[in-house]
Amino acid sequence: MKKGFGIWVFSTWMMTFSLVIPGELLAHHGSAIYDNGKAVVVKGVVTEWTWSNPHCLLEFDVKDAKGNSVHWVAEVSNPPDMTARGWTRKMFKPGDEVDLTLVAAKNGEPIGRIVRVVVNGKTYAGMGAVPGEAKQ
Amino acid sequence: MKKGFGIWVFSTWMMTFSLVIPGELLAHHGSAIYDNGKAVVVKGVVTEWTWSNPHCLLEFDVKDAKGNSVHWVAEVSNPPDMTARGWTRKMFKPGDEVDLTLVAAKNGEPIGRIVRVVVNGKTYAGMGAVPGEAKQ
Amino acid sequence: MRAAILFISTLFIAAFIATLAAFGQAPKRDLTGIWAPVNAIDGIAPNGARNMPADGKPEHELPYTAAGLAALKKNRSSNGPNEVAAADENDPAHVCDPQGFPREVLFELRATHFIQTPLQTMMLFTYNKVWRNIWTDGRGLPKDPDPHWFGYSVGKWTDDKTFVVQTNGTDARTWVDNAGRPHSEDLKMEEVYHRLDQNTMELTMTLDDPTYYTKPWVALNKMKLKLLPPTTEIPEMMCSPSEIAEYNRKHASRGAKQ
Amino acid sequence: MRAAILFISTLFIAAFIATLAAFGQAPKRDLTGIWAPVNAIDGIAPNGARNMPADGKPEHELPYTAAGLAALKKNRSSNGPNEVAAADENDPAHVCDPQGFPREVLFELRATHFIQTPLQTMMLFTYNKVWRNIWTDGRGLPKDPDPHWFGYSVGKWTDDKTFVVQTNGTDARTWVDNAGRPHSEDLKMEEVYHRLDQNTMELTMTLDDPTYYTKPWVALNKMKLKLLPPTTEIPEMMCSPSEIAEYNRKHASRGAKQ
Repeated sequence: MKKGFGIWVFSTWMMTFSLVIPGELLAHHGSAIYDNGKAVVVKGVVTEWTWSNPHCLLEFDVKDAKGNSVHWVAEVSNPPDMTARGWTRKMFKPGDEVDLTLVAAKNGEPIGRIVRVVVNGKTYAGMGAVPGEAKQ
Repeated sequence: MKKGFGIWVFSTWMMTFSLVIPGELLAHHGSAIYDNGKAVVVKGVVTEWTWSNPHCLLEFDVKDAKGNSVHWVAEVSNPPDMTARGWTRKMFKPGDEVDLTLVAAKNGEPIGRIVRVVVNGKTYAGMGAVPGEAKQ
Repeated sequence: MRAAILFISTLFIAAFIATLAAFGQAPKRDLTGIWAPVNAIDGIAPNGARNMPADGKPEHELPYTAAGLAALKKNRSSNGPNEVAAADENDPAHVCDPQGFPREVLFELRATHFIQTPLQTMMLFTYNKVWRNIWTDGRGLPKDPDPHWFGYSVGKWTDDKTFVVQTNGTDARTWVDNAGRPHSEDLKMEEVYHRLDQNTMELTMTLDDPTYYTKPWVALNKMKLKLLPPTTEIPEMMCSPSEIAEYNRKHASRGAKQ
Repeated sequence: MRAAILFISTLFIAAFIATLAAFGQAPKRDLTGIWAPVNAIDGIAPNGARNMPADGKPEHELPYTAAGLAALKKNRSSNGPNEVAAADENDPAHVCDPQGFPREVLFELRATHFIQTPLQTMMLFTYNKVWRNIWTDGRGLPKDPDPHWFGYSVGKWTDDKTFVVQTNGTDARTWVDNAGRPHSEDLKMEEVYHRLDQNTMELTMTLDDPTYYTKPWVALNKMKLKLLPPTTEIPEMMCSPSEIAEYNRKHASRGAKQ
């Protein structure tokens, strides 16, 4: 992670086993780019929600302590898979405040994969398990 | 046409009407790039035959008077349409001598669309009518 | 004895079917089989919807709204009177985005296999080997559909020979036809498949998109389709971006050079 | 009177069907309906053929010939133990070339609609909304087929519950599975669909490609499929190069930066 983003990071390294659970790995693309052992927790404001193949993308701005804004792009799986988890094309709109748990890119770019999101008081499961949490 | 290719050109301009006959225009792409009023007749030696969408491509070398070789690439329609005209995936092989009637690119590049081809003693109809000939 | 009865019954049924076919009687409420346009070029329609080709004739001018005209101008086709060179066009089907609906019917409508189940009619198209589902269980169209490349379709028989399909929920990124006519997400369509006899049917297709067009317009007007033998091999004709890249590299891009 | 007889007959038939269903009796020589893997991940199979995943275990090592091993090394997958970042892979399906066969079954096998006509069995897949034709009129495989993305398939019932499909003529540009296993044009395949009861069948699939593999190998071993309700809406899931370009621009390409 680049320093200075001011995002709230709960950094729990899982050393003993991979957390990519086969039954949850529904994506076309693998997870090679992600640091899968570390949960990244941020609050953001939605700018765009793309309900599309190959992977849906949520874009949002995260403010750091100095008030600087960082633009994030985070993926989940494709619309049919996310529909099966209760997600919809209209669940986010620009301006929505979201609480996100992500895994983020190893190289420090502000991109990630959503593991869990809370929007308008509702919690949605994204992709994979939250690093550091027991699987439910 | 670039000069010096030494190809045999029978240049018959049709001024009064377009020769792109709708019933024959089966291609995905239009004919904007071609000089459709002029028949280009060449002898060539096949280097490659690509039986593929969107358009099949025949590549061949044409020798000019000085023995210089020009590499041509000429298209017809897609495999299903050409199958209906008796063409096949194996009708040309590298080294085959071919007699071709083409329309060629306005910009002088050695690319074209095959109107008629003779290979191994057999004549095949390509795309469109031969400029200057009455429609049969 | 039972075998003999079965044999004779089968003969009678076969004779009955043969008689029907000989007199050109169409089966009732049945489109089952492989159909293709009688005139191949009607289905291929390089210059746009057969009944309204983009040929520059005033009677084929579509009733665009201002928004429709603006959308039209963004679409650069390599066919029709305003065609551009292949390398300059922006046809989404030429990068192998799904043609979607209605373009799958208004462009490259080749041999199409109709299959009926108790709940739906399926159309299996030649181009891109794609299938389309038309529900026939009495449901209506969705009120606020998510857009999909092929929209959402429901159909019903209005008489023994006439199958009427309604479609909405299409994706505005697709072109209506090969001439680049645009449509919005508000597009609704009606297809009427009218079977004339055993071997022939007619397709009429009307587009109603109040956002882009001031009134409905008829894209196909009684276009004739013929029944092909049930053993017809539908050729494989699939869009492949890597094949198109090769074609563009070797050919199309060179034709566009100045 | 006739109406009464018709009504009672219909009741009896309905009762008979209900009884069959209650006892889980499978209809004979019939796969009609919408089927999906019991375990969704078996069909999605990101790490390659379910019975032989590319997980690095020695028992899942495939019996490559030297030519097969050379072909394997050219395929850079973004899944499996040797996965590369999304921007570095060369998966033909990720540029939306057709997945073709057998990959359409060995990767992204989701709800699949089986329909039988008198001459063929059709499989209508979720992924790319693509259909596949299996001739069941007794013909054999072609001797010297032109390669096609989906090959050429013929099927027959070996008993009332077992449908066996043979396929050849596939296109060597396609990957066998999502792990990038290669195949040559010599690949022949056998699929065995064995119906266990009304709601369940098993699929076993064997690949035989003597050019790339020293012996046949079993890609699916009795993978269980379940029958879904006939009103199941198969979701639209189509590969779109322009959507992928957007995804790569916004996301995948940035993940690959060093």
